[in-house]
Amino acid sequence: MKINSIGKKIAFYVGIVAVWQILSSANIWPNSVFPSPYDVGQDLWFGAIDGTLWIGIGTSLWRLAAGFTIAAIGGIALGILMARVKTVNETIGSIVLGLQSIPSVAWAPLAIVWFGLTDAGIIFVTVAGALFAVTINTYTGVKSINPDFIAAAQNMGAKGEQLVTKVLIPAAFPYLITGFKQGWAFGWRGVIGAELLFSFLGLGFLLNVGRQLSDVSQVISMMLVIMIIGIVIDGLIFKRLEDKVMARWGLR
Amino acid sequence: MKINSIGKKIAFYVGIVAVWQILSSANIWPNSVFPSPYDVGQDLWFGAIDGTLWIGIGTSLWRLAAGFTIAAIGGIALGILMARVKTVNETIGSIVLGLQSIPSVAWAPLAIVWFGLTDAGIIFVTVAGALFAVTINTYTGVKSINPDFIAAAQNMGAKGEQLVTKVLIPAAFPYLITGFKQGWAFGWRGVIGAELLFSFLGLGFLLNVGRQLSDVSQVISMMLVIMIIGIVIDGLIFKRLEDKVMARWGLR
Amino acid sequence: SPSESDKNQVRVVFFANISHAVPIVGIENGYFADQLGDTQIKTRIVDSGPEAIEALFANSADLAYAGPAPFVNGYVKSGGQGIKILSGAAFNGASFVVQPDSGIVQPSDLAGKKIAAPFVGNTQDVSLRNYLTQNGLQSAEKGGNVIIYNIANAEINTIFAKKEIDAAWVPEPTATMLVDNLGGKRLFQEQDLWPNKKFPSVVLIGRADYIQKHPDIVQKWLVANQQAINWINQNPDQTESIYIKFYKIHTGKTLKPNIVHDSFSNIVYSSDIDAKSIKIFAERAYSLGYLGRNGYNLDDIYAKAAEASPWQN
Amino acid sequence: MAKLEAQNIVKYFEHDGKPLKALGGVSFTVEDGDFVCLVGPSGCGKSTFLRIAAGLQKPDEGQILLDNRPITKTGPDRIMVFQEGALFPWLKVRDNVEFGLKIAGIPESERREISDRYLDMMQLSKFANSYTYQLSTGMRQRVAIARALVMDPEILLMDEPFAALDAQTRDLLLVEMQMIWQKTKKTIIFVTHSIAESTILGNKVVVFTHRPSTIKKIIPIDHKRPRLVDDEALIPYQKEISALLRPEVKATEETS
Amino acid sequence: MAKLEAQNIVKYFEHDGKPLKALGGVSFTVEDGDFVCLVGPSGCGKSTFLRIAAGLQKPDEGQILLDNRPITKTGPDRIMVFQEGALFPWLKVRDNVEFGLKIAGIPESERREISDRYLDMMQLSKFANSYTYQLSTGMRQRVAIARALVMDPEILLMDEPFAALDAQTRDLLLVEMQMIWQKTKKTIIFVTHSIAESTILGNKVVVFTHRPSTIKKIIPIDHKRPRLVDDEALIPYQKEISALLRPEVKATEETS
Ligand SMILES: Nc1ncnc2c1ncn2[C@@H]1O[C@H](COP(=O)(O)OP(=O)(O)OP(=O)(O)O)[C@@H](O)[C@H]1O
Ligand SMILES: Nc1ncnc2c1ncn2[C@@H]1O[C@H](COP(=O)(O)OP(=O)(O)OP(=O)(O)O)[C@@H](O)[C@H]1O
Ligand SMILES: [Mg+2]
Ligand SMILES: [Mg+2]
Repeated sequence: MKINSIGKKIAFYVGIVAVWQILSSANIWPNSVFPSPYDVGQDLWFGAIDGTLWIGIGTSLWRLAAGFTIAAIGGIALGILMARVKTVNETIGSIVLGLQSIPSVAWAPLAIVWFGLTDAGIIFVTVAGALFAVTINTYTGVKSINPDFIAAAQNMGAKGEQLVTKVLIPAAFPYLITGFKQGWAFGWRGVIGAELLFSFLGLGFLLNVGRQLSDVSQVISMMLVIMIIGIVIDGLIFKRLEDKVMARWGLR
Repeated sequence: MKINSIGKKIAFYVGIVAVWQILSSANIWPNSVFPSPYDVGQDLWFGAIDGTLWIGIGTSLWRLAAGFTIAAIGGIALGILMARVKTVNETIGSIVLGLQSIPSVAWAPLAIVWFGLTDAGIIFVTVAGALFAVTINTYTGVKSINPDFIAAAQNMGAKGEQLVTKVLIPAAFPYLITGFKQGWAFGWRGVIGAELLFSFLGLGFLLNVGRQLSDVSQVISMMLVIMIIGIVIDGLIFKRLEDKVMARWGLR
Repeated sequence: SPSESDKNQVRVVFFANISHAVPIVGIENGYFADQLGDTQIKTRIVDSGPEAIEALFANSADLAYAGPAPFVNGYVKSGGQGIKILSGAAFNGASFVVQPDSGIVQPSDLAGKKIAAPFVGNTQDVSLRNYLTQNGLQSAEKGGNVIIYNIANAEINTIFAKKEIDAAWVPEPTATMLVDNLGGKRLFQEQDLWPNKKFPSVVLIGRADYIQKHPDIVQKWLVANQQAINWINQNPDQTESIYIKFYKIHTGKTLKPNIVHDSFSNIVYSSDIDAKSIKIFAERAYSLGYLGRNGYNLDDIYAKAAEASPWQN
Repeated sequence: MAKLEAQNIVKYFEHDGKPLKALGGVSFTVEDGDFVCLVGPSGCGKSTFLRIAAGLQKPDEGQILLDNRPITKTGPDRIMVFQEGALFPWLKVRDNVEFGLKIAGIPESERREISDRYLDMMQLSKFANSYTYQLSTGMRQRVAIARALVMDPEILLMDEPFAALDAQTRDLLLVEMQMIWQKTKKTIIFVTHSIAESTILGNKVVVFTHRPSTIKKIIPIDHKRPRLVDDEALIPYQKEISALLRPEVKATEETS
Repeated sequence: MAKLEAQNIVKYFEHDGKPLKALGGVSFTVEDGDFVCLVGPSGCGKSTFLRIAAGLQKPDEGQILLDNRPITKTGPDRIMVFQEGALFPWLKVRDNVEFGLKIAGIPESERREISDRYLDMMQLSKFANSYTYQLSTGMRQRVAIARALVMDPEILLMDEPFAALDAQTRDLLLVEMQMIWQKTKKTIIFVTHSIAESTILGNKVVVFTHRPSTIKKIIPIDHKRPRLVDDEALIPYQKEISALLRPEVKATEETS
């Protein structure tokens, strides 16, 4: 990136904050509807000091991690089964597509009934959000494997578990990563949505607290935190993983 | 599809419903936690008869349509600007990626403060969900246009609005469709999530009613409706559009 | 929208709790309609104080019956400009109910427990959190070991039944339902913790600009409000049956008369405004961090109409 | 009469942050009705020159005069045929051919008449309603030429239009191209990497040096038309161009 | 001694819902240590035959006997070299070569010794730690052959392994292939579409008819080795095969 472009970016962000501050100082809208960046910053600062912010982040991230891990493992297993066993695809496969089109928050009411107001319930919603994206991409990935790869591996004696771990999964890996990326995005939506509805710790809960206290600066500060976590996870984890795999496959 | 495969599918669905009915008849879990398919069917039937179901579907779909239309138009405009004007990309572009990683339900509290408990608030959440997916895909699409296409069009006299409508948009169309598909999925999640939180008409509201009345069969019946609408929109509208464009471009 | 508030109408929100008998009876007996004449009355039932405040802020409602804690919160958040208090409506009617087998007999037993209260910033929520702090406990989101669930009363009922929570700080009739239907133990009534065994639980509040624009409508409403209070105090039995009917229509569920009776007897209906207690709620909310960190002032909480009200003591 | 006059065209590009001088002062004149072929080592800047002439890029120094006025922007008086054709895949063959006419606001019936004529000339009438992916490479290239001709430009700028064609199709188009030129009397600037092609088509062959490029020599080809691929009379010209190019190609290999 | 004996192999495929008879009863015998080349018109079923021999597909009728026992499944005694190599892009060259050994559970040090030997034989030692995309096509094909050889199969099944190579590399590998065969004494079945290749490599050339294919003729090539590309002594064989194939290719064109 050129200096010029970094400069532009900094100028732009400074400009946004400045315009925001000016707009809110102008009192066109009441502070309760349109807080100033100073208010938002203060809210973040207090949250950081009294620990609520860190506890909230930690709770949400642990739920995301747990849900995503289950979804990734389950999604890969289900996707491979669908791709390799015709009957599974013709039966479960058709529901997976349907389930994928259910917004993850829509699972929250059911999760509350089935799991109560527990971490398990929120993790269930996260899994419901992430699972099918991983499944569908794994399925596509395994289906797109050059059949010669599989034939060659079988010819060299690979079967069963070895075929899965040494050929199917690595061969479908570029697709798996797409699935992970989509899955994490949906899972993250699931965590926040479930926390909003369960109102049981986490960033979504803090957002809800802001809402219930009509505290817009808390709402905005939590949105900023959620956004930054999103950018960091996407950029640091998934983007890197993708770049690495793409480089190894010679696609970049 | 072969008869055999259709048969399998039918057998599978009948089997699922049967197992479900047997499980719920066995009374392992109370009916309030695990309703029978009969209960769910009855709930749907009553909803259909007294009209709440149709009103709910209509309301949610109208909000989706309004939000999606705004997001599509805005996203295309923003995406094209980002792709063609360097300064826009270096400034707004970097926020768009961040905003995309905010779950759409997280916008709901803000929307309530800003727009009140109105359709506008829910549509705002829908737009927030769908807009950035359309924007990012449009951007990628316009960036991927063969530069010779643009040079040739300019050489033949195209400029300004004609260049956008006659070249940039059609040339980026395969990407636009991906953007629409992602955007609609996120938008649909936004509608349902916002309705759950606003508790103001629509399918998400009916889901919330089921939740608050601890009426699991209503919850499940609404999830079925949400899922079916998802499948239908995805399969009938976007899949067809995609197939058509792909065929025209000779990609299939 | 501005055009909404110009119309000849009044939009009122309240809860389906029995402590909201005043608006329920006032509407059922036609007091409001009689007073307001051709002014249209639109009512909406909400679940919680925060939702009521949200509705006022969003200009989706003009008047609201809500607890003093949400009122104070809304008042401070709007810089003392958005909403005003018009009248009292009810006192008392909240209890701390514990699971019989939870072993909770004193405050220190609450460590590590799961407790429900309706919605953050709601009157019971403020009382519960204040109670915890005073007894040296801290909630989980602040790093403590007491988990607080802020959820709707109906859901509290459900998860109490499933024994997912150990205790609940809830208004009537939920409190009595937990006791009578689910075998919960009423550890204490909230009024036991207050001086004079009395605290305000429902007040009538309104949007400041609506009150200013329609002093006549507000004045008439206050008259009908008092009529309803008087009638309730004179006809407790009929009030109970009106409430049962209302509850059935609104939620589809039938309440047992004895529950309604027990709940009802825990509540005092009065238009008094207990300024001192409202200040206490404000102090508690502030120390919980609900009112920001930059101080607050309650100098201007009364509407002009309320000050002029003949029922003001 | 000088139709087009390149005056000391210099063009830099940036590579890895360093400037690369692609054109180092290119000057030559194209007369009205000329068929000029440009040849030169790969990467010497032939395409760049065409783009500058089309007004799609700006030179860093110098200018190109068109009818004695400097070129400042692109426009349909100088239509470029791109190496890959640059046909629009979302349009049918006819709509591709009519694209520029539509932009110019010409009414449908007139558009149709014009496109019919050129589709016919290119023997594409049967494929007017096909999409471009349904055509073979040779057919696509003919669509691109038709699309350029309908614009009735004063100058045709063609960038290796035959490079992707199989030998058979190319030989056919080499003859057709000469007939079009003779019929329409257009001024044509034609880039090619095939020396044979340049001698068959051009009445002048302009030889570029390696980067930073200048004009090494301009060779007039005086020979009857239509010239065929195996025309022995062209061999001396081809040998001369070959000899001129050899050191340039070698220099290119050494520097890159 | 018959190493492999194909007995009346018939194979159908489905196309547009209709059955297509690809192999119409293929029978021939491969002796131990034979280098058999299969030639035939495109689409006649040569690859299909190889896959059936590898146990990767099942015939609809007939059977192939390996050491007098019918083949029922795939296995590392018959290693196939695929036309595109089918190297695993997620593994380095060495790991590709060692893949089958790893599957067989051979310990690392031993694996390394074996792979070193074959990488050396294929002149790939320097590239052991490269990924396959970093290799040229010819190098990739040599990795594929090394990967097959490390398995020490009784039979090598090679499906047009040289088709994608440039002439220079191919000529080199043609010689190497003969040396490998002579050194290792393996039985090789080698599919090619190049008649020259088949006569250079094979000690027998099996000519397939068009679909549904049978064996038209088996031609023994008795000639000293190594045979080179321009070996004139092979020309009569090539002419004979050419003559045998011509009507078959024509028939294929007419039916498809
Ligand atoms: N947009 C660009 N950005 C950077 N460098 C460029 C650009 N366009 C061309 N160049 C450089 O300018 C030089 C000339 O390029 P140009 O495409 O004009 O060559 P050419 O003579 O057409 O070559 P060829 O015969 O291979 O098509 C090359 O070194 C190329 O790398
Ligand atoms: N998996 C398959 N499904 C359907 N048809 C197939 C399949 N595999 C092969 N075929 C058909 O069987 C016939 C023989 O194919 P095969 O690949 O064996 O031919 P081949 O002799 O190797 O041809 P080529 O020389 O072109 O590689 C072809 O007509 C092909 O279309
Ligand atoms: Mg070029
Ligand atoms: Mg083959």
